[in-house]
Amino acid sequence: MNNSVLVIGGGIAGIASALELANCKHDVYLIEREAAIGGHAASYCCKATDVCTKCSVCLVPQKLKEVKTHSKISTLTNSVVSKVSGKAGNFQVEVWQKPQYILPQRCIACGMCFDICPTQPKAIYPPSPEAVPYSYVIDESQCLRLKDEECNLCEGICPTDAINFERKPERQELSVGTIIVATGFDVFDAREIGPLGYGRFPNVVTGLDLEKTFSYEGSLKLPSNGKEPHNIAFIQCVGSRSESHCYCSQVCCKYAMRFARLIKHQNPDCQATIFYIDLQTAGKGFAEFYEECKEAIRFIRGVPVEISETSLGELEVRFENILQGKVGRESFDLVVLSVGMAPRRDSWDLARILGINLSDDGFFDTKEPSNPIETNVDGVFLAGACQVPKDIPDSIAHGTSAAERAMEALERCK
Amino acid sequence: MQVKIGVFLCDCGESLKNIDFSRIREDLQRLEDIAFVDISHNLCLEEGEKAMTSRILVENINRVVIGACSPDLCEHIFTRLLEGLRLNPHLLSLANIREQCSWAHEGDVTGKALELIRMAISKARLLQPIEREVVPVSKQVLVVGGGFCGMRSALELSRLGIRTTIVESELTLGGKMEQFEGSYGIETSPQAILNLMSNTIEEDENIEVLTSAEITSVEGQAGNFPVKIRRGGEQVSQSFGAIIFATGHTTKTLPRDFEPELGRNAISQRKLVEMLQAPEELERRPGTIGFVLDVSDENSRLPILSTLNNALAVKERLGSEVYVFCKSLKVDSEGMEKLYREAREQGVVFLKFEEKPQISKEDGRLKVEARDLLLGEEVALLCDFLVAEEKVLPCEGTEALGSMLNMRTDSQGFYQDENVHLYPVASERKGMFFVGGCKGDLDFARTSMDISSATVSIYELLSSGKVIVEVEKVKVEPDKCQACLTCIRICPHSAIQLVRVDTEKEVAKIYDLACDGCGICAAICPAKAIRFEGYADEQILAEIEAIGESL
Amino acid sequence: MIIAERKPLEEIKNMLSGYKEILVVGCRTCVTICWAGGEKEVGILSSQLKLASSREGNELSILEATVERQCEKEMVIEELRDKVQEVEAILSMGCGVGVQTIAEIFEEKPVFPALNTTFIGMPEAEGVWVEKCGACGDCMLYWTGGICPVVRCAKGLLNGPCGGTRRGGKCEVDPEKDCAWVLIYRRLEKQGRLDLMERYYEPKNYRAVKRPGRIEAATA
Amino acid sequence: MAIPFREALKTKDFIVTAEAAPVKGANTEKMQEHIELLKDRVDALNVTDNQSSVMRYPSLGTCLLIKEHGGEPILQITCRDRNRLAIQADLLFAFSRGISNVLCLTGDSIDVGDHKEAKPVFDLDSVQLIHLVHTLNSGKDMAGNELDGGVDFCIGASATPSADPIEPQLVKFRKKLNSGVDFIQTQAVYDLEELKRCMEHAHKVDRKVKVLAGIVLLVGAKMAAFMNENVPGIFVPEYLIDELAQAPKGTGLSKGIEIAGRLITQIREEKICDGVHIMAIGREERVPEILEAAGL
Amino acid sequence: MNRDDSKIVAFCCEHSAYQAANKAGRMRLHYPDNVRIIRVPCAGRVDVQHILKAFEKGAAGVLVMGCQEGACQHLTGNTRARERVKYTDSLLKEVGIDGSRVRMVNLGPDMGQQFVAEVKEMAEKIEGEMRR
Repeated sequence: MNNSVLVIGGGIAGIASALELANCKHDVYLIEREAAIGGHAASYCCKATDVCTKCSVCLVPQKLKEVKTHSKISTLTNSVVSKVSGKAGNFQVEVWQKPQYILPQRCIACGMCFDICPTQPKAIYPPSPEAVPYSYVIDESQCLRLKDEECNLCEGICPTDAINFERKPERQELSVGTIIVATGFDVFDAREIGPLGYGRFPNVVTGLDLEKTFSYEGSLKLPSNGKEPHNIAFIQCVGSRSESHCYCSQVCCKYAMRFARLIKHQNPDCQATIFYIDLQTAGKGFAEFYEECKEAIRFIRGVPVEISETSLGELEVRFENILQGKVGRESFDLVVLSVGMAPRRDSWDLARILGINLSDDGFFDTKEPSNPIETNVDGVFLAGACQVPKDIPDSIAHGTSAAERAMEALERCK
Repeated sequence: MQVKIGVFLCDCGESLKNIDFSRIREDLQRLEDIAFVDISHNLCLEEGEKAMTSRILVENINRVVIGACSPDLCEHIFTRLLEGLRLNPHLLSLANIREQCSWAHEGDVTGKALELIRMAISKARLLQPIEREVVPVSKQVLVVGGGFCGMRSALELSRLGIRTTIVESELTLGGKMEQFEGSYGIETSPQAILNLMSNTIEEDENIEVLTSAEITSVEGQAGNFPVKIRRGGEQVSQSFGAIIFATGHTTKTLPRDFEPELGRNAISQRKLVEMLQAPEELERRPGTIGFVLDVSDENSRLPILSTLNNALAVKERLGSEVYVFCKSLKVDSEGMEKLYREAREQGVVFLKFEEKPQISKEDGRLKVEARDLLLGEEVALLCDFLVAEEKVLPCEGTEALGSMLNMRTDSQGFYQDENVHLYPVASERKGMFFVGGCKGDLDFARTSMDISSATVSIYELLSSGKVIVEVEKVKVEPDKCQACLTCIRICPHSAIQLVRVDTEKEVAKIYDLACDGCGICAAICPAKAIRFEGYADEQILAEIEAIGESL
Repeated sequence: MIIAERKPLEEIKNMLSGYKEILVVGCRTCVTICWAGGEKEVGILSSQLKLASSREGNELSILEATVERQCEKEMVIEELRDKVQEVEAILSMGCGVGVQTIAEIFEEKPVFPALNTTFIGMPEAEGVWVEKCGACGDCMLYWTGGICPVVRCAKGLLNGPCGGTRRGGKCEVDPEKDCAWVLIYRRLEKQGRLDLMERYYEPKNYRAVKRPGRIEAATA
Repeated sequence: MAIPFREALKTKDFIVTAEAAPVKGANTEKMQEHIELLKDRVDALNVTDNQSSVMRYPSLGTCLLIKEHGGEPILQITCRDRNRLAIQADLLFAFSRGISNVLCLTGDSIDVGDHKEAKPVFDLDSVQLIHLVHTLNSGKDMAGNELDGGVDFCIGASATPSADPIEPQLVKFRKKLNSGVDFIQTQAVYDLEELKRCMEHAHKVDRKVKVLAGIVLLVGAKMAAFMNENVPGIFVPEYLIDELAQAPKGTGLSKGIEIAGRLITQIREEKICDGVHIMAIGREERVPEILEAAGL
Repeated sequence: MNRDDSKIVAFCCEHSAYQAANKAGRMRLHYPDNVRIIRVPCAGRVDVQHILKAFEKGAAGVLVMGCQEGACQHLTGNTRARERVKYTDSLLKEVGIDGSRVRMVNLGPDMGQQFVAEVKEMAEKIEGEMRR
């Protein structure tokens, strides 16, 4: 009987699980596919105007730090689970870790490698400011050395011998008592809806793009010419509540309103319009915020069907205005597609490895509707948006509850 | 004890080129109490740590000052290192000369780096150790409210081996459960679930149930809340390590939102459920049933959830025409979109309005008039029964209990302040948790997440029967304290109480376990009687003093 | 408790003009509790004085001290004996009594008041204090339902409200304040003791305390 | 030569007094004009005492002028500016000069006046003042000493019919009546229902007491609104304010006179109370017109 | 510190502003180097006296930087800080230090850009007033 727990996925939900378990004296292996933990949430931005609008993004750095400094959590980045055997109380897990050309535990992020890297754009570059671990990253497609060319400048200059191109993929055998799956979601790819012009028109962006822009630039400019936007449209339910994605992504209405509010706050004479089917205004303290939004933001009940670029470079949105019951056209200089959450493309592989079911939406399925955590496999639990879409606080709550179930399961196995 | 400071500087692999470390060393060596100034290239790596370790041991210094990268990257490493050396980790003082100096500015910043390190040194001189101590905590948990959430919480805690006492004001457990029509798609009816739970609770020796009882006072702090419980005539007192509040919510049809007031054919969800449970008692099958939503409150998920479930049940058992008038459909919880589509497939018609619908009587039936946005035209509908929307409201007594516990409620009057750091179940007071309806409208999935979150947090706090706390990190100096109650009134975590110290004098005392270390009290105390080790006045002032002491 | 508030810095500066070395003395009792003259306020005022003086180009040297009770000679002497030697003037942040106690003890040094002693009162909310007692020496609270008309009525009337009462039972002088007599009426009404309102009350005996007041407790 | 006010109270079935407001300064000409104008048209002239705490020519002095002109003065005494010694002395002096009517008031608060820094005295309150006058009438001073030459004042007190809440005011009103007063002069009334209620209360305690309704001359909607805002104890109903507002420009005052006349007439015809006290603040010269408007 | 070099003291809440400053550094967003950051556990820890002392020591400006309103780790710390800053500003006016040389700033932990903007604003303000 093994008391340690495997958490697959280092996003906010997985982190929440890992922390709870570790604080309850369980050894935790946190497996992260990327080079840094934190998942989507870590790349989001605080959406406070001069007051907090409860986006909860500020909860993330705290937790990341706790994970990093927690003695009972061992984090494996750049790693994936390849095989799982055994049963509740005693799983055998095979984990493959990509070659660690840069050892996170040795990289001190001094940046010398970056300065010396000859390629353009640089093949070795700093991680995002919030990244945990905070160590440099190699773009394998760019790196001359990995293209078998003669170059080991970075290796040579690295003051801590963190860089080593001889390293090979590493295989690890872990034995754990229970498994928590917290692999999160993929952001819906707006290209799938051609008429909306994402990818074709520079000034058609997604909610995720906004997150990154605000996180780095702190304010919003037109991608096309770097000027202040004056008239912005948000289009809701892009990749949600459709035949192919038959669920509400739960976050889009909230983040759209928060962004609209934030943009209005930074630039009061900027028009903001939200096109929606139904507004999801439930949730603690959201009623007041919605009321406040109604004053600053234009809400149009309508589903845009097409976006085209006018000769002036403006974006013309064609939509069915349900209020007037007719098709309307309006021009904007920026259109934000409030993209929803989609199941991860690779979720099927993991489902197979673990033997758990997928719901018909493609998310991981639970044993019964009334129970959002337990899967059909005893000892395997779900946390966060890999089950159904969730916002940050819900993911944390879900992760925490998953930890509780995992512990309960361990108790039972004793 | 004579202060003896060791200074370690890290040039981050000689990458911080705009700082002249040797010049800084020269300057620092001239200062008092400085045992040595070392320059390392990689303090945060094993080799760096090794070097530090031997240096500290040889020179046996009692304060460590480090000029390196941001504390969020390295502080924990050094803290551990000091602990390993039996040196109190609070005797450590950091200067962030990378992120907040070298990287933040162009050109030579040796001067600023030096200042930052000097600030750290002046602070280090005044640092005092903070000891750790094991405090025992009661492993008994109080659950207030014996509805679904209360029962579930108790059961889950029991499964983790934690004993609970459920205090329920009603005669029996179950709260509002039997009022619900089963969620569509879930076979087991709420009644069945309730019975199942009640039975398990009865058999569970970890769970004690006190019905028709209520708590009259709560004293103390996390780990030990002495609680007075009134039951019938007598009053019992018991100490609990933590408290879960599951006092639930209440639903009400507000007359101002719904004329004509409930009557023969304007009915509540509850009444509808009764009809559904005993269709045979209806004199005739209702031809049309309407639901009205979003007139009193656009902030809840429960009304639409019960509406969809009941609408489907109506289709199934009565086969009536069903119309749902609403503004915005709340589908942002698990399975709702599917339920909504299911309802549409079963022939439930959804009409969306912007302006509140008009309701009037017409030959014994109720007429609902609204402008439907989807059709874009006025619709008038005659219903045999019109199911009124029920607003989700805080239970009666929520406020009273809240003020007794010194807890703030949110703008809707529910428990839990609207602060993201409290989500999902924490309260401003350590050891007290809110689950379910008492902190606002919640769907099933979120409720069950609440419950397990609370459970695990409590397990974390109490399971070992003891907690290790830093002793008197924030401390009231009794001889200075004038018991003016200022700190007690303003502490956001209610971690301060008035106590009698061995002298007769009453003074404020800060409870280490409940204290969250914000220092608001230390800043506001008019007698300057509160000391926050690590951020004490003299320490902060020392840092300020050191500013500008350039080369 | 005695309530006081700090004088404007301008006034304090004028009092002190010409003095270079000053001892700022707080008191740990009433004025600490009413946020007027505790250790914290001493620090704040000292900083302000230093800032002000240095901007005017004449550096002050300021010593700080806080006495347990400025109205106790022993405590004052104990705390200040040495420090006083180092300064030219003393700035007391105690109530009027404190100022005089210090002045009495260190007769050779000028002592200045940094506070205005305002009234005897209690905290109403965080940082808010209200007057409750006028120390008239002839307490009548027992027949006014525990509400003092002498200080809480702007005119100190003893036989009921004046004609100036504003709508809603507010005071003629300050619409923010309640008319004491309306409060008294409501309180007595609650207690079913309105008959007390009907009684005629003789003019007050203003000699109840012979000013300056002095009380000699019967010593055992 | 006017008949003593005390007689008037007994004999006349409708009493009319007017307010004489002392000037600021030593030039008494204007006052004397007013006195001449009014002394024979009303039963008594009632002289304010540093009204609304604004320092003026003394009440006592003005009463003497009225006497000299052959009028019947009522001396107003407030407790604001004098302690019990000063008040008694003034009363003795007043009586010695033939001033035998006194209206006992608390006095407005210092804060509303033009000497805001002054020390408010309020050694006594109005009820105690009434008692004091009785004491003097009985030939003794407050300390119980015999007086060489006693006094015999006709005593008046004030009432505020339109206070909110009214109960505490009524308590005080009863106290005044119980202390024994010859007449009551009310604060300005416009709502006669309030006045009636006030009368009932008065008669519950003392059937004989005479009540004079205070009539303040309205000079325009603005002034009326201002009084509602700023003059405690006065309440001008909306309909009157509207009536004033609708009056053509420049006719506000005459409208006010008309209203005053109307009120007085109604009071007299319905026998609501025993008389009126006209306060034509600063417009004393118009009082005759009010009287005419009232058919007096 | 000597008067001619105008220092800015920034009290930074370790949960928010301090992180923001780090982010600024990591993004190599350069800002005036006369800022001295003092790390505090919560803006609510910052006392009137600390701010005054900073000016006493010659600081030309003080920034109290905490979490966004409604997102304070300790619920009320940042709003109390705001009130204290207001009060301190009045105290400073009394001694003739005018023009809001002390400011309350609310930041999220990821607001590197805003941190820099705030610091620059204060620095420029001071420079401007010094020149006059």
